[in-house]
Amino acid sequence: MKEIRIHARAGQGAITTALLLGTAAFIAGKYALAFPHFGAERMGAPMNAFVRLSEQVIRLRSQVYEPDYLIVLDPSLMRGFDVFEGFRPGGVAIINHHEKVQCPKPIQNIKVFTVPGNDIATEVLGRPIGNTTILGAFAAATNEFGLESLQQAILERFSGEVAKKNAEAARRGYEYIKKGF
Amino acid sequence: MVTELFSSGHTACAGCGQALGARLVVETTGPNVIIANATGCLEVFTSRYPESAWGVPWIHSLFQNVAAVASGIEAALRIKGKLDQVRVISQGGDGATADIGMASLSGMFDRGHDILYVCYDNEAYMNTGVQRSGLTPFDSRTTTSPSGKKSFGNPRPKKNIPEIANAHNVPYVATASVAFPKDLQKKVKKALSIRGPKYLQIFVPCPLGWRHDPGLTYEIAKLVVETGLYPILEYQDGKLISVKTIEAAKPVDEYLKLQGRYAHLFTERGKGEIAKIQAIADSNIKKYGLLKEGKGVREKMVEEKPAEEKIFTTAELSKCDGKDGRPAYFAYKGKVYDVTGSDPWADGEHYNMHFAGADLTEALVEAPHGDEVFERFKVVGVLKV
Amino acid sequence: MIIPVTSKPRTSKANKTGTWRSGKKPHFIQKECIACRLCVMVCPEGCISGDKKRTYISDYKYCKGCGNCVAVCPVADIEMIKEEWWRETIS
Amino acid sequence: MRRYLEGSHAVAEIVRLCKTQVISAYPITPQTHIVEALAQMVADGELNAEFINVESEHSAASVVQGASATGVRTYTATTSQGLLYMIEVLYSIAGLRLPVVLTCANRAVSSPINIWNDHQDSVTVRDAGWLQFYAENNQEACDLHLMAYRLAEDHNIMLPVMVCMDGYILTHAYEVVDLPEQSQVDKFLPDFKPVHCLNPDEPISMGVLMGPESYTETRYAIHQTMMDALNIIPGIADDFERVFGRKVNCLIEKYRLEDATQVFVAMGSMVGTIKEMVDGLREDGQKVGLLKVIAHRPFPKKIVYEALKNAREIAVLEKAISLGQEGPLLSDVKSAFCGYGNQPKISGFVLGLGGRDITKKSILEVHSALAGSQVDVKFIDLKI
Repeated sequence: MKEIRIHARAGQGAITTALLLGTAAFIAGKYALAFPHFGAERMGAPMNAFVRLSEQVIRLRSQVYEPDYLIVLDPSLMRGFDVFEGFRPGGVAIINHHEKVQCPKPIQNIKVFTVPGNDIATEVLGRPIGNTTILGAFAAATNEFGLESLQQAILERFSGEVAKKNAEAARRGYEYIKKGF
Repeated sequence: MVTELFSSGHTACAGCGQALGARLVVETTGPNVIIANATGCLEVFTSRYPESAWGVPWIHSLFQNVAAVASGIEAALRIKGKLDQVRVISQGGDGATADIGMASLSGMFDRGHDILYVCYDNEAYMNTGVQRSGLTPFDSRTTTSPSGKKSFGNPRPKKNIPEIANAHNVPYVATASVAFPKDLQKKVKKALSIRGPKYLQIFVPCPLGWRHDPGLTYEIAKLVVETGLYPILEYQDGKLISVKTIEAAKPVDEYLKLQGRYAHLFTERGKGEIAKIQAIADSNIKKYGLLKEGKGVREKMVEEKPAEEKIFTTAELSKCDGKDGRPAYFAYKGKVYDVTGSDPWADGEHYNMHFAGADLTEALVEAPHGDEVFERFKVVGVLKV
Repeated sequence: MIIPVTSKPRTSKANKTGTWRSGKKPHFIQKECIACRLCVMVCPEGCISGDKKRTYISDYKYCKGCGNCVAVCPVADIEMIKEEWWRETIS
Repeated sequence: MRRYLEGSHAVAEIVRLCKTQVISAYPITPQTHIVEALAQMVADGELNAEFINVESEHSAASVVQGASATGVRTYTATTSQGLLYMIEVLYSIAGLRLPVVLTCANRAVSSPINIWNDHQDSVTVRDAGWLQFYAENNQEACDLHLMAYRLAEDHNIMLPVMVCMDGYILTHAYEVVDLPEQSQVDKFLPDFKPVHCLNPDEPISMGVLMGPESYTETRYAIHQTMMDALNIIPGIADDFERVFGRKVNCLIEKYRLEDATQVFVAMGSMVGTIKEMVDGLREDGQKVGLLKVIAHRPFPKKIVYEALKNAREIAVLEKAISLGQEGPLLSDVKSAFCGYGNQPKISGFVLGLGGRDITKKSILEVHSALAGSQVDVKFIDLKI
């Protein structure tokens, strides 16, 4: 079983990100449990969402304290929070890069990928919402599911032009990792 | 005919105005109705297991949720496609309506359910032993608004539920009194002909709670109207369309003195209080134009006011039959009289024997009264023979 | 296990409330009656019946003796009379 | 069909498949996603139902009561304060033997206000005459709703059913759920045929006044029905398996109990986490097992006794407490042993209140406390 923790601010789509991630894994034939860190947070407050992926039915219901994978949607969160808390050795972190925020130095045995998700999103979607780009990068960096599964999940979740563009944003994130490293 | 929809053998007190009101309502609706009833006297005295006075499907759940239960019934009928055949009535006392059930009533109005809500207003919590409710009138004595050295009873006027109903933009709102059964039944009929939420508030004396002789129920229900204390009104789409006018307003003490709940006012100390109650009646009379000769709403509503000496043909007279809002005129010894708004002439029918729109000169021979009663009515013209 | 929690319609008729009267009952004189039906209308018990003039009666099995029929009668054709209730047949 | 969706939406899909005719609800977190989904289905014409927006939970329960009394299939959902606001209507619905189905998206009770999960709300209304089932996961939540309608409307039961699913933990969790086909649901759940209903052709009076001479019998009948339900449920669960090809537990579930000397007893979503820990402890050579209680009412006392009688130490884990006494489930489990000689050590643990996360560590804390002396109330993860 793999555990994923997503860091974002309320309103930045952490739940949608968790849902898309879980759906992509489901399409790829896995079991997935995605859930938000249930809160009464208003827009802008730091929050988490969690995903578990497994080949078997997932029974564990607690929050994720020792993630195998980290997704940081808003890098400004790293200024006051230790997003790496409990991070497992050998883990993979995908961080939505922002030039003004310096990424903490990777701890030993941890892979950190910074992806200019918002920049790519601005290019593709016309809006700096990097979630789907980051998920594309996640697929490439972890191999938990293929790009096709992710794109299918996106097409199920969104419709019309928005769906197509987000599928493209996912591809760009995927390519960014595959080609860059 | 002994009614089949509201049976004898119920356990209301002798002279119960609520039993009377409920019977009049259900006799008007006929059998194709489902009634939801709030907790209260009416529920208790009609449904002691294994008996029931009801001849129509009837349900009681709780005190404050009758309008919501009725909403569920209406929704069920709607989804079953039966709302065209079956009417829904939600009914309760003044406490269930104006106090504890106010929110659920408001919800029912707000959602636009096709339900007639009937409030039997006996002006206090009678089922629990005469405690004050939001519809208890000013200076009335109840067990929780007693009179005493520092009190004349209930310090507040009645909540104006008809106006609250109107504020919900419901299509029909009316008040009635059991002393005017034909008016009451006409309003039930009219309400049921209109789709959407309707509100009818009926004045129902309670001999036990008001401490009056059971035989005075009718008289008290009449006097409350004749004094102006309980305006009998009818609104459609928020507009006042009719008021029951009074010949000459009777002083309120005629009404108050019959009831023990006001006995504390008939003292030296209480005189000023009776004046305050008179002021409430006067204000009603003015506000709603209750006086027949006054500049009431009724006068405004009647579009074509016939000239004093208008000459009526038989055909013209026959059109003034008192039905469907038309004026009720009849002719007697050449004169045409206006009986519109008179309860014995509701719907243009007089005790099922005489009908407006005709020359009744011959028929008066049968009447129990002489022609002196005609002095009460206005002559609007003469009949051309 | 289902047991009845509902009542059948009109079953209150089993309850003979005429026993509640204490010494007075309405007497329908049947002389002046004009069949206006007001007595029928204002009876809280719904126990007054009749169809033509001078045919109206109260069903003493249920009549509680409130007297509102007397109050409403426009021709004073109903009066309250004393009754010796123990002589009345209730059924 | 296997689908990946939110627990709330999965339940809404089941309510749709059950062809519910009148739905009424008042919004309260975390119940909202269920009724929002249903409102959308009605708006889209996917569900031919009346969706009645009300001004309070009291009225929501009253609307479904009125509708159910008029002979249609009904649904409502709520939680926490909303459920408590409904209480008197809940009793009334059961008293009139109306087969209403309600989802409780379990949440803590004020004060202090807390919108997160525990079981205090539904446990508080356990005496109202409703059958009460607790779901471990969203698949079970779906299956229990199907069972709920079938059981409620069974003419040998005719009682309302409450399906309890943990707020957020299940309602807001996306997971894989196998949703049935319409044809399967139609086969399993026939049209609702009321025993009595409001109908001008047969004008009965419902909700009548009952005096000392007849009230007791109504309580007796409901209690007897609850006891009957314990025998009826397994048969209907067999039906369920025949139609849907999947087993459904409605009373209890035994997990690695065969030779277990130490047994956890719990309800709801924490069962999943405990199962993980049972496996872990078994790997360490500990003879532990788990009894999942699904039916809180009727409480399958005898079955619980049979399942637990060989245990030496029992830990009852609860997200609720009867303040001043102990966890209500602990009392129930203890009562199952009353009258038998071989009393195991039965201890009560209160945890996961107001959404406090139940982790593997919480379960380990319970397990290590089990070796000590018997306790009625031990708070786990307590920070005092």
